[in-house]
Amino acid sequence: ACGNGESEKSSGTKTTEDGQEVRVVKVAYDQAGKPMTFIDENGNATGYDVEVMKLVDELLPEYEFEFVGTTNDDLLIGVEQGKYHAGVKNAFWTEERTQKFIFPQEFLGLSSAGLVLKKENENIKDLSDFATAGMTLAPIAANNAQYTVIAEYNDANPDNPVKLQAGEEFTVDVVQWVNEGRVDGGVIIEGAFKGQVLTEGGPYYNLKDEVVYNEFAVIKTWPLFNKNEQEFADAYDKALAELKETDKLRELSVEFYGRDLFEVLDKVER
Amino acid sequence: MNSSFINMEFLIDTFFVALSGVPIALLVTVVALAIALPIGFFLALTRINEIPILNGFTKVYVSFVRGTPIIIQIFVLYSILPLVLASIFERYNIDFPIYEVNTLWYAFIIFSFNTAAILVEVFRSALKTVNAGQLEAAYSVGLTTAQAYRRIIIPQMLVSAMPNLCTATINLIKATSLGYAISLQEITLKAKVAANVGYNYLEAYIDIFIVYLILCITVEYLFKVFEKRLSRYKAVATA
Amino acid sequence: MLEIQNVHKSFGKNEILKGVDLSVDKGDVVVILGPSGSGKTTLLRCINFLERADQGTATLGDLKVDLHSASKKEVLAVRQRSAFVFQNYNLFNNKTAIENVAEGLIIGRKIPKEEAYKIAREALDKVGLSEKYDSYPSQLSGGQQQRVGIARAVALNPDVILFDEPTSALDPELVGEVLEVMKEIAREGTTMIVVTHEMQFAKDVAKKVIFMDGGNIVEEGTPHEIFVTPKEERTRRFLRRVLPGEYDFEI
Amino acid sequence: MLEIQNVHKSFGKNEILKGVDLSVDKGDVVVILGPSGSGKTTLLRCINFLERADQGTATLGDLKVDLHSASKKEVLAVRQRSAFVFQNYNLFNNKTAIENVAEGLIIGRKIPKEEAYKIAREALDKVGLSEKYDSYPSQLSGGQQQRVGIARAVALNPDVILFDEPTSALDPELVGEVLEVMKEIAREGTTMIVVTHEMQFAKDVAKKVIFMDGGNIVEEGTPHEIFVTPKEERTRRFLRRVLPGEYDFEI
Amino acid sequence: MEKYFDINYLWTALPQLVPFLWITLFVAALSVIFGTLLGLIIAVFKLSKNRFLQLLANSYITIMRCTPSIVLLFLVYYGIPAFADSFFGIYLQDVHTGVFVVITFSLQFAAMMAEVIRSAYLAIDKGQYEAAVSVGLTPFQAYRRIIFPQAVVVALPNFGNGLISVLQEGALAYTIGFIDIVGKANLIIANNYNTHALEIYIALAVFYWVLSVVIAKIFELLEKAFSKGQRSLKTS
Ligand SMILES: Nc1ncnc2c1ncn2[C@@H]1O[C@H](COP(=O)(O)OP(=O)(O)OP(=O)(O)O)[C@@H](O)[C@H]1O
Ligand SMILES: Nc1ncnc2c1ncn2[C@@H]1O[C@H](COP(=O)(O)OP(=O)(O)OP(=O)(O)O)[C@@H](O)[C@H]1O
Ligand SMILES: [Mg+2]
Ligand SMILES: [Mg+2]
Repeated sequence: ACGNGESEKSSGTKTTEDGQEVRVVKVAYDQAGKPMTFIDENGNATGYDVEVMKLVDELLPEYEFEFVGTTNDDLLIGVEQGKYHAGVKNAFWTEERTQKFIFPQEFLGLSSAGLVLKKENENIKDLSDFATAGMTLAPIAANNAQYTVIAEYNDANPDNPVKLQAGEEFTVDVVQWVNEGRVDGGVIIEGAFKGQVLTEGGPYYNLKDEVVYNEFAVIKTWPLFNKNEQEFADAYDKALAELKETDKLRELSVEFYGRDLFEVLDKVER
Repeated sequence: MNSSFINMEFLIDTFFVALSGVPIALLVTVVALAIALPIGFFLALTRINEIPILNGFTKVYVSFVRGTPIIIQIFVLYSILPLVLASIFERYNIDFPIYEVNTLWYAFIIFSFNTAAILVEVFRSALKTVNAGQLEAAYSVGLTTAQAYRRIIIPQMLVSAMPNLCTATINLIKATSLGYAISLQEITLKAKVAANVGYNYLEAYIDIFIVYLILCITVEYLFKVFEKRLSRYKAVATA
Repeated sequence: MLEIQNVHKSFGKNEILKGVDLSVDKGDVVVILGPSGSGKTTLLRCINFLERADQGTATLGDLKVDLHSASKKEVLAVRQRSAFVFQNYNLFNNKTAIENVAEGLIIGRKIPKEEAYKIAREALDKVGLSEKYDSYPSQLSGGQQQRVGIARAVALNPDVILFDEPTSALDPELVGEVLEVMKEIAREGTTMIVVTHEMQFAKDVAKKVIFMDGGNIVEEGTPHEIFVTPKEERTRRFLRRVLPGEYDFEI
Repeated sequence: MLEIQNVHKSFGKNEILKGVDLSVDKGDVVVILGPSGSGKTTLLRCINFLERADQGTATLGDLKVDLHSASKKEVLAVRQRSAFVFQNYNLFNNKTAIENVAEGLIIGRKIPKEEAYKIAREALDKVGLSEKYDSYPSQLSGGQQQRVGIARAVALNPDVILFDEPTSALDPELVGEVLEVMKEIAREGTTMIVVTHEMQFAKDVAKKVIFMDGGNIVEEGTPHEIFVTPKEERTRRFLRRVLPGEYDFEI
Repeated sequence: MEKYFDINYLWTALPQLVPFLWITLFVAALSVIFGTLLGLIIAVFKLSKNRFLQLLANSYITIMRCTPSIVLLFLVYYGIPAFADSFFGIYLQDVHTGVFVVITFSLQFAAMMAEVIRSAYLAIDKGQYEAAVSVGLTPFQAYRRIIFPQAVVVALPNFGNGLISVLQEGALAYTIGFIDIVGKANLIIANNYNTHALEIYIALAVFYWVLSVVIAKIFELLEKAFSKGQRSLKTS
């Protein structure tokens, strides 16, 4: 089962002991996306998205996944250009992205996005509250889907927009910025918030009584496939459908996000 | 594989987006230069005249700036500045809304910090090219040190500093492309945000490339014109 | 007019001037001779505070200063009453000939601009550069540059002009024009101290010739005394080397 | 020995040499005089192919070459039979005195290293620099540097040595030592063409003196003919300026 | 600020960063080698009498001088493979990121070196060449034995500065996912959920600073060793 000529030259094939042809595919992941995708202390790829893809790999004997760590920018361009066959980076679905990538049928997981706020601003529950209060938001890297989510909110609410700024992820330490008052709030993924603030020994465990996390959305996340990888995407769909029959995804959700997000699946909008 | 190599329409549209970042890039450049020029010159004098403590401080400062990548200077200063300022303001009970300041101000500080150190070296080497005899001649006709510097030394020093000043300015303009890291609304960030909508990164970078090329070549040209005017006294008799 | 007493100057451990005395009367020309390194330049520079002497005094008319510890004001006063002509001209490269001459008048002496330019033009005319008011130093020959240097000194109308080998950086053919200008100025009664190797000039113009060696004044006297009847062996040895076959000393 | 014919050379539109002829016999010393810009340096440089003449021939012993169109091989041949002593010495800054002298022997002439060093030592001894074999140019005085320059030329044992104002960059006191060395070499019978302003040297050593002006040879003759009984007004005018009050021409 | 600044992050980062220092150095070394070779060619072009070659060299230098490293890096990293694919059908997507990093900084270093080499060459007095040919050396021998050794000494300090600057520009390689010392630092930060970046950056700054001081020192010593002939009496 090989792709078209285009992708053939870009991927090797291997033969296993029992004589079956195995296609080696490159799956890129954002190496700085803890806890969705990251490199652990031993230099191995891990995180919710990566672990799910590992399970998918197990279910697809005709494929062998090679995980390639890279940056956000490079992942998007690389998957688009065909350098990588697929990529995971806690990606949200957006209209523009469907032009460039194949989104499969089955989503990969769920992600709780929320606002980090000072304790005293606990009452800000969602983006419109935030915008109404005229608060400032920590910059978000332009290629991060969180940026798109806010941008879409602004497009939908032109009369009450959130002040949105693009930035560089490495320079923005959201929790600290909120705590020291450099900004009023920041967008964060629940897993990251828990890892930083709520986990004993986390870097900002000392701030657990100063800042709060207010979820404003639970969003489906997707792997991105190169436009020529329809066949690969179909295989993924088959495997993921199988996985969703089991509790494995829920277990991974608890492991990495500290919470089984599938419980709120029926409230998820996108 | 993407069917066409380059999306022309996007390339053209985004060119103007990138262009709209030019005023900010130039503003940061001009302000940073305006702050760095006098500081750099003053510190260069402390180096040349080997003024005890300042000389040592300047050496360390210059060595740090020249020894570390500017992106890391940006990272470090951007993280540390508000903390330091906040604690200073706190100590002296100054009620200054430090966190409401525009990123632009951070950019001014960061790039001035960097450029001043570069200019120390530019001015130092330029001052060395002015013959000591010029100062002596000025003394001998009864000028004071300040008068001699203002009327004789600095005008000549500037001429030999010009090429290096030009390089420093161009490097500064280029360095503002790293302003994206501190959310500065300059050329690179604007183009990148535009690119993000449809993932047209290659086109965006080509646009950024062209904008910088135009910008820097213009600046180079202006410097050349200015240098020519400054150095008219070097013209040879036959010219 | 100018009297220098007991000038000492060391660079590091080298004592370059070992107590030099010197006096010049108004309108006189004194020529200083001596081998390279004997301290001639250093002496002139100490008088004009381009170097700080370690010890010594200078009396310039009614102004008496300590060459070691003079205040800023005293230094400026001495400089405004004296002028220096440098071996390598040291014209202000960024100023035209006339601006070079006027600079000290306008900025140093606070003379109004028009008047300063008038004086500057006269000085340049005197050294034969009426055509070159607006030329930059780089557009002038060495001889012309040095003449501007002399005009710059003369325009200040100083009590004394110090010349440090004013012709030694010039092509042989250009030496004549500069010496000519210097003779002219001497004739007008300007007090001058001149370090030079131009013996003919010394013979023609000097009232007194001083021979220095090793930081001391070895011998001084009229040109005849020094060139024809030198008393010291060191002086003779020096002259023999500099003027081979030209002089037969009377022994 | 060396015969130069009809050398023409222009820089851009300026014709600097307008057909110069010159001949030197073996063992003779020819001194070239002339005002600045008259083309003296250019003439020497054309002979050694440091400039390409526009026209002209040179005959060096049995070797006859066209100064305009000589081949690379001919150029090398001329250079290996001649040597040049530069006004500002042009010693190889990255080599010691002895290496400077040996370089041309080892690399240019392919002489074995030990022998080359032996010759180099002898040449340096001859110019009085036995103590300075291993000094770099920057560690030598101007006079010493120029003596190394002369040793470098002499060591090549060339048919002719070309000197371009070899003493004019030196302090007056150092001039003597270099002229002394040059006289010594002349006495040994080396063929020399010397551009210089040192009249005493010309009088003492030259077999023939040539006066150039404006790209032409104006007058040539024995030192007596040129210095005492010059025929041309131009020559006289020049000598009067360079030797003021020293000569009374017989008119 | 003590509240945020936790020096432990800095200490734990240091040993993790050290192994990646070699990658940074390796990339710089390769860029210097290729860049110097290319720079030599461009310098020769610029010094040549051929107008077209001069124009070529000048344009190259201007373009490199005017392009921010980060832009050049992206253009090389995405542009070359896309270009090769679209126009020549050559597939370059599997080429290691490091190769593009080296290409980028070689291109940039070459522009710097072209000027360094050119000015070093011009700094050598023409008289040195003339003296060499006048004692019978061929032009090639004159260049090799007299001009080149002296030009190297003149170029040395600027070469050192160029080396330090290429090392620093290299810090941007992280933006295309290259894991050198900066890339590793960013991974450490990511593993801390993007917190306590300051401590890690300070660790990085220390590495670079020490490195550049060491390099500057080495070049100072080299210069001294090489310039034995140039030393003036006064300073010895
Ligand atoms: N700034 C200085 N630092 C150290 N030594 C100096 C300095 N200036 C002069 N000297 C030394 O002082 C000595 C005398 O120098 P000076 O220039 O006065 O001599 P000079 O008689 O003018 O000689 P010349 O005829 O060569 O000009 C020399 O040995 C010189 O090296
Ligand atoms: N490379 C060159 N390009 C253009 N003009 C030149 C060049 N070399 C010499 N000249 C000109 O040629 C003329 C003769 O120069 P040359 O050096 O031969 O004179 P010279 O007789 O040696 O004078 P001097 O006594 O000053 O050394 C001068 O006017 C000079 O400007
Ligand atoms: Mg002197
Ligand atoms: Mg000449």
